Parts: sequence; structure tokens; C-alpha cells
Amino acid sequence: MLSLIPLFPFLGFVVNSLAGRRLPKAVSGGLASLAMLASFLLSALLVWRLAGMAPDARVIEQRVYTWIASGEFTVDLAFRLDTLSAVMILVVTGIGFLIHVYSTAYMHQEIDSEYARYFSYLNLFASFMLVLVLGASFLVMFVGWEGVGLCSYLLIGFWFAKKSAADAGKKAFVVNRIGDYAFILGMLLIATRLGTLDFVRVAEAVAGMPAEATFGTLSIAALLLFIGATGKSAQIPLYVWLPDAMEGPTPVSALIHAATMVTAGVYMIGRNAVLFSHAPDVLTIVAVIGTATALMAGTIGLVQNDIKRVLAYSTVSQLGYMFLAMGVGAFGAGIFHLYTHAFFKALLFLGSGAVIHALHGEQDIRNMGGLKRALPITYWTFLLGSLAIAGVPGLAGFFSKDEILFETFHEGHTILWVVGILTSLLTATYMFRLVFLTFHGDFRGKVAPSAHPEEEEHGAHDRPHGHVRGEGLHLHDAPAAMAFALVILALGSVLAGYIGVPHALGGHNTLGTWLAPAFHVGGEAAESATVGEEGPLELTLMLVSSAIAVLGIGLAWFLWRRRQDIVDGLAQRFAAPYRLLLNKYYVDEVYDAAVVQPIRVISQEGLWRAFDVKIVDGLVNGAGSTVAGAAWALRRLQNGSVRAYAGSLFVGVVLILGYYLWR
Amino acid sequence: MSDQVLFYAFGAFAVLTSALVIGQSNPMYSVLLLVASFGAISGLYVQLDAPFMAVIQIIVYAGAIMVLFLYVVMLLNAPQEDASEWDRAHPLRRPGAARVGAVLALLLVLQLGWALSRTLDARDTVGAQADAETVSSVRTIGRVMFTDYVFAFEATSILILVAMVGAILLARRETDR
Amino acid sequence: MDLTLVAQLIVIGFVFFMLLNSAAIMVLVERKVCAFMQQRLGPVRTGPWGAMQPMADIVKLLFKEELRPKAADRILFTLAPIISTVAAFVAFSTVPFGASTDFFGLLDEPIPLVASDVNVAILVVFAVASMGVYGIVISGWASNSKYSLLGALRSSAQMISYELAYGTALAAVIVMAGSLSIREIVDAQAGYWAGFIPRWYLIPQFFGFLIFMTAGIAETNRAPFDFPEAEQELVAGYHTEYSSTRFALFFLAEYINMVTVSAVATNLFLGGWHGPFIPEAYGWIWFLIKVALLLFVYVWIRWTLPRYRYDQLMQFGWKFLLPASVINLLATAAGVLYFNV
Amino acid sequence: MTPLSHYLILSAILFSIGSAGVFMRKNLITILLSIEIMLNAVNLTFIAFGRFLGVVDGQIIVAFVMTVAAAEAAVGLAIIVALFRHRESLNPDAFTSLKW
Repeated sequence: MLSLIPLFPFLGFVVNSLAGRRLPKAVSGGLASLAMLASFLLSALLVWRLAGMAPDARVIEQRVYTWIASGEFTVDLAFRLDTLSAVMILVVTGIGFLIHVYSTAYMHQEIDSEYARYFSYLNLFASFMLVLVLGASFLVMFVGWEGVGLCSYLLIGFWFAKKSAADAGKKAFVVNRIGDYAFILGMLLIATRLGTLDFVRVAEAVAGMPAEATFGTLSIAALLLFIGATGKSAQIPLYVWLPDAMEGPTPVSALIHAATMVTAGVYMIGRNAVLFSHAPDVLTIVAVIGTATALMAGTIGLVQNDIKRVLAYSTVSQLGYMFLAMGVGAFGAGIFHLYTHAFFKALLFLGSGAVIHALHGEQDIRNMGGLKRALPITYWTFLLGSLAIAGVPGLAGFFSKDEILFETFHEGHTILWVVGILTSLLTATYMFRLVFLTFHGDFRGKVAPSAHPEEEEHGAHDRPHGHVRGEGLHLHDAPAAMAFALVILALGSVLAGYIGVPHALGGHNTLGTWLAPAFHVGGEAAESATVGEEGPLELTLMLVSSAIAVLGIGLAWFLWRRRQDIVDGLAQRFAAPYRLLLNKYYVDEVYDAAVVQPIRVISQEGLWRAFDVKIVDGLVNGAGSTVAGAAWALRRLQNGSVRAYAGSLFVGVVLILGYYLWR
Repeated sequence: MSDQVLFYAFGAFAVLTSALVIGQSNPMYSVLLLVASFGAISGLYVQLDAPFMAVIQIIVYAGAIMVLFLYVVMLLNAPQEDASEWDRAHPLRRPGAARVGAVLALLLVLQLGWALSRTLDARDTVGAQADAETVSSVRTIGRVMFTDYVFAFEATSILILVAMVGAILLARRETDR
Repeated sequence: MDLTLVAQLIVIGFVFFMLLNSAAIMVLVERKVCAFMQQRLGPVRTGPWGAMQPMADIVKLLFKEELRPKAADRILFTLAPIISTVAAFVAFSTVPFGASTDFFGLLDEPIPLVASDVNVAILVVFAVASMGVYGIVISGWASNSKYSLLGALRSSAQMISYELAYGTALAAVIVMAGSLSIREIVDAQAGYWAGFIPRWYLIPQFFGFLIFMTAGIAETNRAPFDFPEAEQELVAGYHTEYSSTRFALFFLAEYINMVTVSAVATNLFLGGWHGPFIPEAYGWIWFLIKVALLLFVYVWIRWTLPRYRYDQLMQFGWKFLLPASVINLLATAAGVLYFNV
Repeated sequence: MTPLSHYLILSAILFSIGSAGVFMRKNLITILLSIEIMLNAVNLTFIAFGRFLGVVDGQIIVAFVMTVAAAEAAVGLAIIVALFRHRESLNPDAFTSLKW
């Protein structure tokens, strides 16, 4: 039953990849979407069943078969659904389904075979992601972990004809490999030290030990796992791949690089909450790195001009928030934010996708503006998403972000809290910079008329209906399928927060209590309940951050609607920092100089020129020439004269016979 | 005693013809002489109370295999051996390999004879231990061949099939392809 | 015992004499029959009803000049006809033509009416007949002429091809009789089914008989399989270059082979010397009648059927006759196993 | 009766003649013939021993040897014909290279 959830998308993948090129778009796309819908309904059913159980025993397990059995160390191919993974599968399948639907329209201009290929990848990704989430042991999780990495590579490089896309795909894959390497090490360390890879048994084993005051085995294992997480979830130092990943189709960015895959790291930490909470030093590291990432990405996002890149950096910074939550031990809050973020970030990406779609591939916000009237649906949904991410009270982002900040403050990390607040200010600002530059003001792009040839060259398709005349510009708002996804997600980003209303606001953090048992071993009390006492403090903090959000929005309005000149002035006065931000702190260049070039030199000069050419080839050729020489010698005997052979044979006979006669 | 005489007659004839087969250069004559020597050998088979094998020897060897040889000789129009040779001369007067070969052959004969003289008592005759009926009955031969030797029989049949296909493939002209 | 030896010699002499004359008689019969079939009279001048014609032919042949091509291989050219004739005679040597006889009580124990009584007689016939090929091949090669060579190649190929069907047809009978001795095979056909049907293998082995006769005709290079002497193409085939006595020998060999095939067929399929109305001792009369009948069939076929084309002949031999004979053999074996006759 | 050893010596002589022929002759066909001689010599020993021991196995093996000889002759002669088509010669020394 449980294994069916990943199986549905996988079947979709099989069909689409084998027969896809022969199927019409409606069939292949519809098939993929149906597969997602099926596994979403199934997940919902199972979660419902889960909710029916006793709060402490909310677990559904399925052992498919024993995968590895060596001595007493065994790994089963097993799936486990508990409160944590329940949230995840709902997010993955639900949002995944919406994005599939959205894609059916968005990718419509691809030829059939490409279309099918796209959906087969998308399904494969979903199936791997579900394996990752449902896996009952590190190894099974790792299968999904690698699988989603592969799919992200395939989908970033979906338009592999475009060099930048192909490169971005490779970059993502390689960077991910680095993280995965650390992840494998951590996994092996756990396997050797604790003799098992099953999450529950690991947790039990760890729970038995005291928290490590000093940096010990558990800490090392946790740290390695966290490095893996930074790779997958784009944290310092391995975040560089995510912005480039925007080369992929926008729905992919929405699904993989905003909603689901990149959150895998967060999920993994939450999954091993017990382990991490037994390594306080690592937790601190996690918190610090998360905060730093959040701040840095926020600053970069402030100046980027590519609509998708802005969103990408915002994703990075939001992920930073999640890690901060994890770091301060507020696992519930982290997952909560993951959950809400999935909604509004997916919404934002899809909205940007709608914009790009409408502008036939234009991504530079400097060439946009005033699209409000042209694309009403897109505009309003996008606006809602922005409000939600900015943390305006009443929307999804507000609750989760505030819970994180409160937990941070409550745990006593005041500096982190300040930085967090600062980041949220940044967030509000750059998000609304984006909104204003894109949707308000006048259209700054070269007037893209309805001249068909140009549309063709943009590879756009031109539907007669759904066209809105705006600024003499010939645009069309999101077609039905896209609009559907947008609206649903907009609703989500408004309402999603309300399952986690904190006690301070008279709610009783349903999600928190729901999740609590996943972060502790059996008996321990769910301590998220104890937050209640701090009511007044929490309220004040909320007011602060709300104010900050509004302030940020206002700032953005002031700067980019009223006084554009100030911005330019700042850009000129602080030219150096501006360029620094614009070039993303030159991190890519630094990495290139520090890592890529040395490796290239070593492989080229050392491994290739020296080792391969000299030693390996030397061995091979040596063997060859030896044989040749021997053959040259032996060939003297093979003179090809039959009678010579017969003669030698005959001599042999006579000699042997003579020998046996003589003795 | 008569069978002794017959043995020596047949034996001498066989040796003579065989010697002539390799002793002269015209393949046509070689083939026919070989047929003659086969005849003599089948006579020896009769002497050994194996009439069946004697007849089979004639049918298979003389009647089929040798005709095949004759065929090829006729087909290739039996070229005499290359002119640059001394075939008219006596084998032993040839230089090189041929002479060595003759010597080796002689050596082999001596060795075999010696081996025989060491291993066998010359006095016990072929018929000493068993009477003719045990070996001359075709029925027995058939029974044993198709029971004890059935596997060998089947294997041989397959060998024949393979040989047939191979021969056809080899002798076919390239232009047929 | 001297008497036995003498009687044995007499029998051998008789066989030899009969075979010699068979050729002469067959020449006359052939010409007469062919003439009647073609609404002619045939030979009439020589003697009453042309009866002396064979004599005339023989004399003519003997007094002709011996020709030998210059390029011919002397030894083999001379050897070839001898081989053919000897093979022909020897082939008959193990064919019995009558029940044992004691020469009207002259002998104390009867001797078989056969030149030499062997227990694998039928195989001997087969083997020696296959030796006949050499005569043809050698003659073709030795006379160093294209016509001869081609004729020789053709006829030998033909004989080899048809030997298979021939032998397989024999094997079927051997399986039924369970013996390789012609005498035993014949005796196995003595008596009657249901009191009046003679127990000849002709009836159970009818297809065997047809195959045997067809192959036999081909073996003896008779029409419609007479390729060696396909006049239109090869003048006279392998004996184009032969004249006079040597030619006569080939001629003789051909007719003797016919007689041999007919005799073997009689023994294997027509119950040999067994027959009604005639006492066992004079069974050889029945034998002669049956052989004569088969010989007439030979002539009849020759003057009735046109000659095959060569490739047709080979196709027929390999693709029809051989498979048919194999099937016949298998069926016979199955029947024998089933009824364990 | 003839002593067994006589038969064996006879076959030894025949065998040696055949083996000598294999490389005294310069004609592929004759070489094949010599091989046939050797086979027959072996056959003779088989049958002689079979008679001596009073078993038919010797004759049966001879039958198999004949079959193999037939196959060998067929293939060998086919090869010879093919070779002769390439080089108008039957001299084994003319075929010292594997392909041309």
C-alpha cells in the first residue's frame, strides 16, 4: 500500500519514457498528471488513516524485501510513514500534481517527444522524492537522495542544446556529488558505529547516549550529514548551483528547486532530530550557517535583475531560515516553514513562469513593468505570494517565520534573531522590488508586437483566445491549466499557515503537536507544548517582525516606485559593494580559482599526461609489444610447409616410441 | 596352411601396392593402386572371419571414397607433380625431407617390430582364443553397435552431416555467392 | 567329393556360359522388340527370323581394327573394359538361381545352384557392382577425349547417386528377411498367403521394388537414364574411343549388369525360383522366366520413355528416389518391429 | 592359423609406408591417399585384435574409422579443389601462407 505511492509516478515515468514519443501531448501529459493525482489521493488516504491512530503510535511501515543481509547487519527496502513524512508526502504529491498540471500548458510548445521526455523526468523525480521521504533507513533515503539529484540534473539540462543549460546541469550534479560524498561518509560512520541504518533504531541507539559536550563521533556523523544537506539544500558553501539551476524550465524550478528537492536537507535533519540534538555543537553550526546563508542570499537577491534568479536567491535565503530553525532545535518550526514555503515559493515561481511565458522568454525585470493590467491573474496571485513570503500577518509565511524567529530568540540566540529580522526585512524589500518592477510602472521592454515571425523565433505558441491588450502590447494571461495551479497555490499560501497558529494567538499549534513525536524517541514529552507560557514575549516579537515586513514593503515602494533615482544614486556611490552583490560576492570565481582550476591542472598534468599516458598506456602497449615479439620469434617455426609439420610430428613419434622401448 | 599362404599373398600384395601408391607420381595410378591394396586388405578381413567388414571395406572405401578421389583427380585433370622435382627417381635417392622421411619410416617399422617382439608371443595365432562365429555374425555386430556404441554412432552421423555441409560450402565456386 | 567339386565347376561354367549368351540374346531381343514397337520387322536377313544376327554382330566386332588414341594412357585404356567385364561377371557369382540340386542323384549331398555361396552374398553383389564404376571412369579418363571424360563423369556420378537408393531398397528387404544371404531371403518367400497369394516380397515391398528397379536401370546406364551414351551430346560417352573387342567387352558388361539386376530383383522380390506347377528341383525354370520378364521390361522401358535431362536425373535421384527409399526402409523397419515378423 | 604378430607387423609396415608417403610426396592428393593407407593399417590391427580376443568391438571401431575417413576425404578433397582454383598447383609447398 505504502510502496504504491512512489510506484504510481514511476509507472508514469516508464510509460512516458518508453512509449512517450508516440503519444500525443494530451495523453502523455495527462498520464503524468493522473499518476501524481493518484499518488496524492493515496497519500491523503494514508495520512487520514494515520491521523486516526494514537498520537504516539502514528506509524505505518511496509517492508518490501530484505535488500542487504550480511551477518547481523541487514538493510530492508522498507518504507515508513510517520507524522513527519506525512507532511512531506502531502506537500510533494499535492504541489507536484499542481505543477504537473501547470506544465501541461507551460511546455506546450515542445514537440511531442520532448514533451513526453519532460513529463517522464518529472514523474521520475516525484517517485524518487517520495522514496526519499518515505524511506525507513538511510540507505533507502539515499536512493531517493541520489535519484532526485539525477532528475534535477536531467531537468536543469532539459534544453541541453543550450550550452548554459547543459553547464548548469553539470554544475548542479557535481556540487551535489560533493555533498553526497559527505552524506555517504556520515552514513557509513553511523553504520559502523551503531550497526544499523534504520532511522528508528539509530534514534533509539543515540537516545541511549548522553549529548556530546565535546566534538565526538555523533557530532562527526551529524556534521557529515549536514554537509550533505548543504549540498542538496543549497546552503553555504554549496549553494552555488541553485541560481544556475534556473536554466531549467520554470515549473521545474518551482517543483524541484523551490518546493521539494531542496528541502530534502531540512527534512533529513528533522528526520534525524534525535541524532542532531545529541550533537549541540553541530546544531550551532547549522544555525549559524543557515542564518549566514539567509542573510547573504537576501543581499544578493536585492540587486539581481533576472526574475527567476531573484526568486532563486530568495529560496536560498528561505532555506537558510529553515536551517536556522533546525539549528536552534525548533524542528517543528522548520518543517512548518518548509511546508508553507513550498506553497508560496511554488506560487511565485509559477507566477514568474506565467510572466516569462507571456513575454515569450523575457526574464530580465528591467525589460518588464506594467504587466498588472495585462496579466491580472498572474499579478494578484503573485502579489499574494509576495505578501506571504514577506511575512505579512495572516498569511502562511507569517506564522512559520515568526515561529522560527520566536524559537530562535527563546533559545537565546539573540544575534541570530537580529540577523533573522534583518533578513526578513531584506526579503520583504527585494520581493516587492520584484513586484513593482515587474507589474507596476510602464512597460520598459522593447515593444514585442504580435508579429508572428518574431513569436516563432521565440518558439512561442499563439492561442487566439485569452489575449489581453495592454500598452499596445500583445500579451495573453496564463492559460486555464496554469491559472488553475496559480489560484490553488494562492489559496494555499493564504490558508496553509492556519494549521500552525501559535498558542499566543489562541490557536494551538496543531502541526507542532502533530509533528512532535517524530522528533523524539517514543516516551519523551512533546516539548513544543511548553512554548505556551511565553505568550506575551511571542506577541511582541510578532509585532516587531510584522512591522519589519510592512517596513520592507514600504521601503521597496518608496525606492522603486517613487524615487528610482535614489537607487541609481546608491548604485553609483557604493559602486564596489554594488558590483560585489551583482556578481554574487564572486563566489563562483573564487571556487573556480580555489577548487576547479587546481583539480583540472592535477588531472591534466598529473593523472592524464603523467599517469595515464606514461604508466597505464605503457603497461598496455608493453603487453602488446611483448606478445608481438614472442609471436615474431615463434613465427620462425610456422613456416607453413605441411610436410615440415608432418616431419616434426613424425620425428616426435619415433623419439617417444624409442624412449619407451629403451627403458 | 592355406590361410597362411593367402595371408602372405594378400599381405605382400597390399604392401606392394601401397608402396607403389607413394612410389610413383601419377595420382591416377596412385588412386587405382590404393584401391587394389584395399582389395587385398579386405581379403585379409575375410581371413580374419570378418566378411561383413570386408564387404563394407569394398563398398565404402573402394566404392565411395576412392571414387571421390578419382573424381578430384579427373576434375583437376591430375597434374603431374611439379616439374622441378625428381619424382622419377627412387624415393631414397631424393635429397632432403624425402630421404629423411624414408629413413624415419624404416625406423618406425623397426621400432614397431621390436615392440611387437617384446610384447607378443609370436606363436599364438589369431584364432587361438576365440572361434569364428563370435566375430563373423553380422547380427552381433549390429546389436553391439546400436547398444554399446550408440552414442559414438550418433556422433559419427553428426560428423558426417557437418562434413557434407562443409564440403559443399568449400567446393562451391566463389561466383555462386 | 571330387564329384562335388566337378559339379561345382559345372555350375560355375553354366553361369559363365549363360551370362555370355545373355548378351547375344539380349541384342537380338532388343532389336526385335524395338522393331515391333516401331512397326518394323527388325533384323530378318541373317538366318531365320534374323536369329543369327547376334553371331554376325560378334564376328563384326571381333574383326574390327583395335583403335587407341595416341594421347591415351596405354595401361588404363586396356584395363578399363576388363575391369567393367570382370566386375559384371563377379557380381553374378554370388547370385543363386535355383534350389540345391543333387544332379539327379549323382551327388550324395546336394550343392546349391550358385557360383559361390557366401553368407553376405547380397552385399557382395552390391560391392562388386559398385566396382563397375571404375571401368567407366578409367575408360573415360584414359581415352583422353572430352566426350569420353564427360560421359565417364556423368555415368559415374549417376551410378554413385543411385547406388544409395539401390542399397537402401535392398536394406528394406534384408530387414524383412533378417538375413544377408540371398538364399535365405529367397527361402523366406516360399509358400503362400491365404493359400494362393505367393509370399513374394513384391507385395509388402511394392514401393521397394519400384525403387529398386528404377535405381537398377540407372545403375546399368540404361534408358531413360543412359547418359553415358547420350548420342546427341556425347557421341557414345565413355566408350567413344573404343572399338572392336574392347567395345564388345563394355557391351557385354552392360548386358550382364542388366541380367544381374534382374536376377537380384527376382530373388529379392519375386520369390526367386519358387513358383507353382514346377517341382522345387526345377525351380531354375521359374527363375529364368522371371528374369526374362524383367529383361523384357528393361527393353520395353528403353523404347518407351525419352531420356531425362542430366540435372533432372540428379534431382530425381537425390531429391525423390533417395528420400523415398529411406522412408520405405523406416516404414519397413517399423512394421517389422510392430508385427515382429 | 596366422600368428597375430604377423598381422600387426604387416599393419606396422603399411602404416610406415603411409607416413613416409605423407612427406615424400609433393602432391596433396597423394598425401591424402597416404593418410588413407595409415588408417587402413590401423583398421587391420583393430580387426586382428578383435578376432584374437573374440569380440566384435574391433570391427565396429573400424566402421567408425571408415565413416570418419569418408568425412575427412570429402572435406579434404573439397579443400584441395578450392586451393587448386587459387593456385594451379597441388604442391603443398605452394600453400605456405594462410591467406592471399
